[in-house]
Amino acid sequence: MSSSNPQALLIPLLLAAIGALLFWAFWSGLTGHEGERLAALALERVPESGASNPVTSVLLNFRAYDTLLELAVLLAALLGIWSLGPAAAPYQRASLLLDSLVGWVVPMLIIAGGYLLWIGGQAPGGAFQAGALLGAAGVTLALSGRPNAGLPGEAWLRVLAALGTLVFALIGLTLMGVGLGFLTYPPALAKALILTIETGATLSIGATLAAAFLGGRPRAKRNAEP
Amino acid sequence: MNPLLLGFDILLSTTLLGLALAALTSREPRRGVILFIAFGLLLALVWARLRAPDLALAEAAIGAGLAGALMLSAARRAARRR
Amino acid sequence: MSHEILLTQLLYGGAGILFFLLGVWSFISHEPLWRKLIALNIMGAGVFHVLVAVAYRGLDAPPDPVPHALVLTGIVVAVSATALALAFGRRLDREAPEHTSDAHGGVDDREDGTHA
Amino acid sequence: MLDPLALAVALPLLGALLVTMLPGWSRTLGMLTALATTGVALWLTVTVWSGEGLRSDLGGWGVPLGIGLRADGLAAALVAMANLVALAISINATGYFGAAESSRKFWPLWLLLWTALNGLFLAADLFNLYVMLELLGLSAAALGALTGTREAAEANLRYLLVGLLGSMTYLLGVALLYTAYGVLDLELVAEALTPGPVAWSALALMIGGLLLKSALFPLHFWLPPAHANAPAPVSAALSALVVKAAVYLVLRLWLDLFDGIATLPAAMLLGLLGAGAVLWGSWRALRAERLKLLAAYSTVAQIGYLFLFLPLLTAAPDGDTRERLLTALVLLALTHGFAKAGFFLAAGLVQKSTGHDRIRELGGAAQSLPAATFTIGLAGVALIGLPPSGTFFAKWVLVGQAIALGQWWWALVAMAGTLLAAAYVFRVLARAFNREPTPKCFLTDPRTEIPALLLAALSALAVGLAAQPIAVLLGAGV
Repeated sequence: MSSSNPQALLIPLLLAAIGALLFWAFWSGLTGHEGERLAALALERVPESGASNPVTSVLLNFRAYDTLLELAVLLAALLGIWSLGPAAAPYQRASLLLDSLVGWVVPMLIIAGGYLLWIGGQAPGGAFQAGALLGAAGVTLALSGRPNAGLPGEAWLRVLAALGTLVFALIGLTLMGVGLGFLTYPPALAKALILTIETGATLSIGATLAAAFLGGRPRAKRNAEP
Repeated sequence: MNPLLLGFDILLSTTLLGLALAALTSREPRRGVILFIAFGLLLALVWARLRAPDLALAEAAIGAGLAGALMLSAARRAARRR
Repeated sequence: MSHEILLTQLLYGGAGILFFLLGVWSFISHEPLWRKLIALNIMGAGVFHVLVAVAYRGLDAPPDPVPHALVLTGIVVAVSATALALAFGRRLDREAPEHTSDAHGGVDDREDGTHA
Repeated sequence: MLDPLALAVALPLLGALLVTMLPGWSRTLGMLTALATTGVALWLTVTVWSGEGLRSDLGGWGVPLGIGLRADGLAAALVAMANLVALAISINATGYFGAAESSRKFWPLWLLLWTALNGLFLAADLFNLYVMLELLGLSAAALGALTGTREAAEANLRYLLVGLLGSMTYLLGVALLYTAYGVLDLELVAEALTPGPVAWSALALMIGGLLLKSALFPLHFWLPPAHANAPAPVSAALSALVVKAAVYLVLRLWLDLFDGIATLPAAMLLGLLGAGAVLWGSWRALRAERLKLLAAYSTVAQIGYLFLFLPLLTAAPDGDTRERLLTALVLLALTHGFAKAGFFLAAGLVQKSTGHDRIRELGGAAQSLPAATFTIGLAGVALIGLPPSGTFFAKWVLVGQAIALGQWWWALVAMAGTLLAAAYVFRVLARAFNREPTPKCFLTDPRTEIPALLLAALSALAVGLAAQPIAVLLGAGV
């Protein structure tokens, strides 16, 4: 052992051995010619899903349940962040020049987000990308010195953060109530339902990401009582 | 077999690998995070080449952009403490 | 499946496995939080890279949308976890040993201090 | 057309969202959600118990395109236990957190954790399990840090990071399976899976990732500080339910997905780690200075017992022996769930009323807190495995089958663990009972004591006697 710490040598060796096994497994998995089943089926049934972008079909129809819970994960992270203490100190107010630049960038990001949300049904884009752009708009505002990143006070922020998941879950439960089954969209309504869910999700994702960037409970003095 | 495309693929993969290694071995927080963001952006480019434009958008905006911004503000604090 | 597609999948998928392993190594061997988070994110990127490579069906055929949806979900989950871990880090920084004066700032509900 | 499977996940989620939006109403809305969810869970269990297993295809696409939920006997048994314990914890939390600021933080995260638990037990899709694992890990870490102390934040950050490492590893296993078989439904992958590099790597990655989350010795290092520093109701949930969910998944994958792939030597290795957990966890529990730390180390040991069953299950021929072993395993998991939750709730009360939980200074707790002490005693009966607790029957089967299958060494481990458990439980009780005057009033804080006492009584008395119905449940819907 020339190294001062035998672990420093042992771990890379062990990982290399695991890596060799994984490469072998990956190669034999790829050449096993069984990997086509779900792919072909998913592509074939895209027209029935209410969205012509296959990824949106999978995300918001075939595997909508995963997406619902993924929004719950995002919410859990935000609630956890809030429970750990107040937001970090706000950034310094940007200079006048930068500030006017921010005044341009933020509306552009919001418009681009709206566009991505709308186009997501047919082309690359959708709720997550659109929400990320809204979140980026919030981050830009926070970086230029707005302590709330353009977000509302705590009471409304809570509503905004939970809204997307709530709309999603309520649509799922309503469909179960009318006898179709949880998250089973009737084909005629699929397109409208997906767009509704995506709109709510975009707003929530954007607000959650921006609030997560602030990194703590909103400092606003507004009353949080509903 | 298209040798030009293959060369492009190998070039992209080795650059990605280099960025990953640099980000993982950097001892300086801000440098490490910036390398990580560069890694994420290049990864988005690779995914666009692999016909996954949805993912390229998401990775650039969320994986590199937002996660990067989050870690940068943490790195700023870590650097200030040192 | 043509050899060209298989080669591309192997190249990129193999790179993904490599990112995963490098991430694991870095996660185990480095203590600072920011290094662990970069390691976890690169591990995640490695797994996603494998899935994107598997979904690839050549330049002329549409790729498999299912792994793409999984990766999109994974990206959002990863950023959520990163944000939460950083908030933990900030919480610990706030009470770093050198600032003992505000050691209890923001601690408003100690276990034994709950109200009826 | 109500679907109990979807409702068991959707109701707590809906509750979490409402509580997030209306924090002022969190206690009322939270309790209503807890009652409704438990009701659905019991309905689900009774349905499975009385006949067929449940299965539903969300989105109506069917497998492999959509995601399925299913409940067989094993899932239903754990759902019933988890929801009863969660209800008791909720009642306790209404008193523990009161209407204070911390109550607003607790309820939404707690209901999200509950969503993840039910989702995990009922999931039938490998990727959906990943999402559930992350939801569980994030909400559990955030809840564990609610005490606001530095130790809690540190311990739970480590728990969060270790959990993320585990779930990423699990996900790579899923990616490999998808590469080879192109489906994600558990049953479909299980049908297609053949021995080979893919199966072995996926087994190692998925089980390895989950072992990290189930804190199997020597990967348990994160558990004691995280569980001992959390608020008492959260400690109860973490020890009784969250770790158990990871163990359940190991079992589910081992028996359903990797049946025929997982070999006896691999099972022996896990059994050996389980034996290490039993001995090391019990020993550390005996040496612990604080009541909650004792309980946390005792969890490490009890998780170990569950893994002792794996080599026996793998070696046992299909049929009667296997069913008996599985029943015993579930009995042990259920008993520990009830007992440890009751123990932690009682320990929380001791800590709240005496201001500390140092075992050395517990003197006279029996006089000031008779119901809490009685709870700890009853839970102790279950942890040791005295009759008629479920643990007694489970260990009986474990010892008997270990000898019958020629793996007698597990029997020695179980016996040594039992002796150590007796020692650490009596150490607490001896301290608690060392003062003379008789108590004036049995109950001091009914909202904590009644749920805790009921849980402990269930663990010590009812679960063991219910072995027969549990066996029927496990046989149902397979």
